[in-house]
Amino acid sequence: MAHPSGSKLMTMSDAIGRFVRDGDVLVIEGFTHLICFAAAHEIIRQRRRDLTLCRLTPDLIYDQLIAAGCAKKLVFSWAGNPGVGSLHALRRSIEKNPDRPLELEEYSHFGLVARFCAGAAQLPFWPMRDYRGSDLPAANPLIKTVTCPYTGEELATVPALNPDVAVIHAQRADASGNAQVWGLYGVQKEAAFASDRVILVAEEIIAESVLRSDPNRTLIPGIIVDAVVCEPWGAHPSYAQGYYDRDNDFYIEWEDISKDPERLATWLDEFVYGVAGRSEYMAKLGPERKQRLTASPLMSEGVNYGF
Amino acid sequence: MAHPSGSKLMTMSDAIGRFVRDGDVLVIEGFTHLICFAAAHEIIRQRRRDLTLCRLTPDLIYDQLIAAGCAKKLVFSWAGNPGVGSLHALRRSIEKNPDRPLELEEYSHFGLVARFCAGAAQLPFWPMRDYRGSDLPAANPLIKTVTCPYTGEELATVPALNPDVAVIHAQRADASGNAQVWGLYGVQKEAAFASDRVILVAEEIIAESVLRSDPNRTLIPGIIVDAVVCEPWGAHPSYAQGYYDRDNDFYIEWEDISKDPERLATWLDEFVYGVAGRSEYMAKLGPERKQRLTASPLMSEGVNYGF
Amino acid sequence: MAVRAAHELRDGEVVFVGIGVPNLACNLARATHAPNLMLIYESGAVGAVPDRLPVSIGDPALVTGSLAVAPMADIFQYYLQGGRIQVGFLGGAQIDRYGNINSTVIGDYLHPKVRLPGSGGACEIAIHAQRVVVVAPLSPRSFPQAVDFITSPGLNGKYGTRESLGLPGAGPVRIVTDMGILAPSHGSGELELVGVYPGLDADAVRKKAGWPLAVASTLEPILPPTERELHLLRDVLDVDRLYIGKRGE
Amino acid sequence: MAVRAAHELRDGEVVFVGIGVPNLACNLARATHAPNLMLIYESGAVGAVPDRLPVSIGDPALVTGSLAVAPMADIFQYYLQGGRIQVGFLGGAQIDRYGNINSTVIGDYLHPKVRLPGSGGACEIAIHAQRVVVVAPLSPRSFPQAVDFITSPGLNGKYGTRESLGLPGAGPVRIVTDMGILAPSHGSGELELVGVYPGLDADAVRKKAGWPLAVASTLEPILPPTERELHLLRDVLDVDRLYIGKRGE
Repeated sequence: MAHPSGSKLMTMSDAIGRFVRDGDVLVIEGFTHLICFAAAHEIIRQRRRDLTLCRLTPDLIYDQLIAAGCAKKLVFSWAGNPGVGSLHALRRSIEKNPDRPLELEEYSHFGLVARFCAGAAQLPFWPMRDYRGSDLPAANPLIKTVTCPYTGEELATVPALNPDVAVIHAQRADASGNAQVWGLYGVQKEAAFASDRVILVAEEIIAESVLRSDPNRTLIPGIIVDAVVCEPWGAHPSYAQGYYDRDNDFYIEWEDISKDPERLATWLDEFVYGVAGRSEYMAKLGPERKQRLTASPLMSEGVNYGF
Repeated sequence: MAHPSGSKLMTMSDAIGRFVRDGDVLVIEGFTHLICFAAAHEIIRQRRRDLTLCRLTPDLIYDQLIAAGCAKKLVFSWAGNPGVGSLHALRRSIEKNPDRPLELEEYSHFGLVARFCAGAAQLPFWPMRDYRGSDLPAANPLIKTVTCPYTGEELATVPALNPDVAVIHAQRADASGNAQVWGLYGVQKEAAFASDRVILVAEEIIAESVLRSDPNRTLIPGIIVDAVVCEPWGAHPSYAQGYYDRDNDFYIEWEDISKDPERLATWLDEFVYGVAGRSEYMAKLGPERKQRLTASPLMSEGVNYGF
Repeated sequence: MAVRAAHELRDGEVVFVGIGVPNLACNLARATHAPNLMLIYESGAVGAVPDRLPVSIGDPALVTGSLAVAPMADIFQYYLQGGRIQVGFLGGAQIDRYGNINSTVIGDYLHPKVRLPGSGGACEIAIHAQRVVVVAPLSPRSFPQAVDFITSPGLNGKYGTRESLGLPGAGPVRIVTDMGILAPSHGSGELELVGVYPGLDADAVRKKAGWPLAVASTLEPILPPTERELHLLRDVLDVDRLYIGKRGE
Repeated sequence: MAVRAAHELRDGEVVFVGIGVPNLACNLARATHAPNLMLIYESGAVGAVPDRLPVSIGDPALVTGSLAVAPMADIFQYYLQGGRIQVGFLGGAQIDRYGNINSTVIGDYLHPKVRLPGSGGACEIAIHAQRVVVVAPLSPRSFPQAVDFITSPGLNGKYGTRESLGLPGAGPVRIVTDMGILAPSHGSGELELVGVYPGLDADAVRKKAGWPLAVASTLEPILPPTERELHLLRDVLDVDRLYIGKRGE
């Protein structure tokens, strides 16, 4: 466990270099919101291999990691390009890659959420009412059952998921990694607590005093965080509520980019291998896109913490 | 389940009259913070009987309900007057009442929290690593074990707790019962979701538009709420962060009041039976106390919900 | 389909909304006969009032102005498993004779012809929502005798009936297609055609299913979309024609 | 006791704080040698910096200016059971030869002579905190051979050793009393006297226990409280003498 306080600020390159290793079980969470593409791109640049990638929705972020050859296995519950179509690199690795197929371990959303809950709570399993009547347990023998000691009912179970490393994107954090999130929470808190190492990426680093002025907004405590990275626009083409909108156009473009392996390779060359980091990536996208996506202000009111 | 929207505003007297019945399993939660004494006093005034009272810390609120003869059974995990001493009405009913003793069902905090989690999730039990080496399972046969289907480990379990009715105190709510809380959360959300009926008591009723301007502050959704009561100072002598401080003097006074059954009866006559409701109770306490306990302003900053 | 699906919703109901046509249907219902519809998205937005058509199930417009944001652990455990969801909307690549839904694979699971996205929340929605409305265009390929993979349990299947499995919700009680509406017949749980859209012939529609689709003894009357509904869909809710296509419906 | 208990804490540690003397000790440590102590209260306050001595474990001063507020379900599941707590502080009416703690009843459970408050979070703190510091005044009645009821498991007992029970934390490794410090001897887990306060005689102190208390071969040196520590306790942290009493310590 990390030291509870003191600065853990470092560059994305240092954070990935120090805390993500070949063969790791990795989770970069964020449900639509706060998906840390900046971390994934750095992982691609540092050419990590044989990763087990865990996420409810692999999304474009894992399609890119898979296309770049970083992945050995995928643990997931919904693999599509939301509102658009398919994840073609992922589909190719399953449908047209008989020699060295990507290993799949498949759940429903609830099942994977429950795996993170168990991991965070350091329990070996989590019980749930699910999967009866479905073929999912037949496809995944890790979905089992347990008998309730009170009612005798048979309930479904999933095993704990304890990744080696989690990347958590937040709107803002202090230098110790205490991080505040508003808008959709997804399963970020559970993924962070479940993981051995946590890289916290924030749009903005704020003074501890600002964070302490509204402690109920804190989702992730610094005591579980190993590295803090300040990376504005780090979630693009995903979004950060109050900072920038989702780049839906890019999600649509990905359909065509990812369909064609050569075009995908060219895209990786240009936007991932061809840039040193996030600021170069954003510069490449151009100021118009940035301006179009920048959030308009809609501030909430404060509340009284006095006594 | 209640209707999702539309006003559910009513008086405390109507809410208790309509939703709390003799013999009910009742939870009035709030861990130190937001304990709804106003509801308990109305229950005493309406002379409800044979209640099963559930709470982590019975606190003064259940000591009063027990003294007034409302309780048949207590489900709890820490029964003291925090920082002061004992709950004497409760102790008398155990130590000196051999004919008709109060039934006790005892857990640790974690155990009772877990019972509410199971209740909220509509699961019959909740697994945990707890109780090994302790006499608690011998004292409470409802604490059982389950074997993990993955590791073969034996884990402790507690059964779901699904009260008939929950009273939840919040700082503010809209007329449909969507309620916002900051400061300590306790186990209020889990208790509310676990219960068949929910009475939501708020210091302040706010416009839905104000609530919608900061949705991450909402702890309780109106869809699970049956009645909404606006009751300023309804948690006194407990506190409401940002509204008023805990009345620690009264917690200390309770030690002497509750030690003497006659003095306790006089107190109930004066402050519970002798008043029509909370505003008369606060008037009786006097303006000095109210002024002394009123929270000083310490406002947080807003955050941006724009996109 | 969006208009028909909207008609399946009653004012004040708590609906678990999926993306695409279900989302369009919910927002159409909110704009017409069900202003108090409570939209809950699996992403965590509760009481959402999106002021643009959400492209994704986690669109920021679902959060802004919503009543609450819940962690996904709460959404699945306390809202869905907790029995708080009245209507769940599902789509799927295949729906079979008994309402089982496949959104996982076409072909064999380990060596699929087509890898579909998978369950997402569909399996647990099918189990826990008090009732499920399925939205899918009718064709023999999409409505086979039996699905290749049961992602979300229907009314009856190889593992048993809902009752024998102890599933809490009523399951897929209405299947809204582009030609008519299917619903389980009392008793067997087998889907039958209970209504056809204006101008269509029941006998022609029933042949679109991949099994001998029974026709209910009395067909429900189905009116054409009103001008106002079409206006809302075309000019307000889906201006970019993301879901309604060029045909209007 | 507050000063000795404070000395058990190292800077930067994550401490689960109870009310009373433990709370005083933690805030004293924060004001002296451990400014980066991370105080976590079972009420949900994380990284609390109370600007007054909290009377209750859920005092509003614990929230104002804290780093985070966590639901109690998270505190017990993710923080405590999750293994994130390095030090837990416990008190108790009885502590026995093997560090088992009773805060439930004196006498028989069903017909108690004295009904104590019960576990609260003590049972799980004793199980999960990486190490436990117990604070209690030494007397034969408070330190019996065996407790009347094991609320919180110690190092060894009728159910087995910590190892045989698979308990994650090291258990009560330090017992801070008003006369000296007890700690488990290597191997048996039986508590022995490892240090006495200045001016006190080890042989006199050991007779205060309800069992033949062994004395460690080498006693730890224990210095008297410094002027600064006494000043902080008397004039800053506990001005109202809620916990330190009139004697100063």
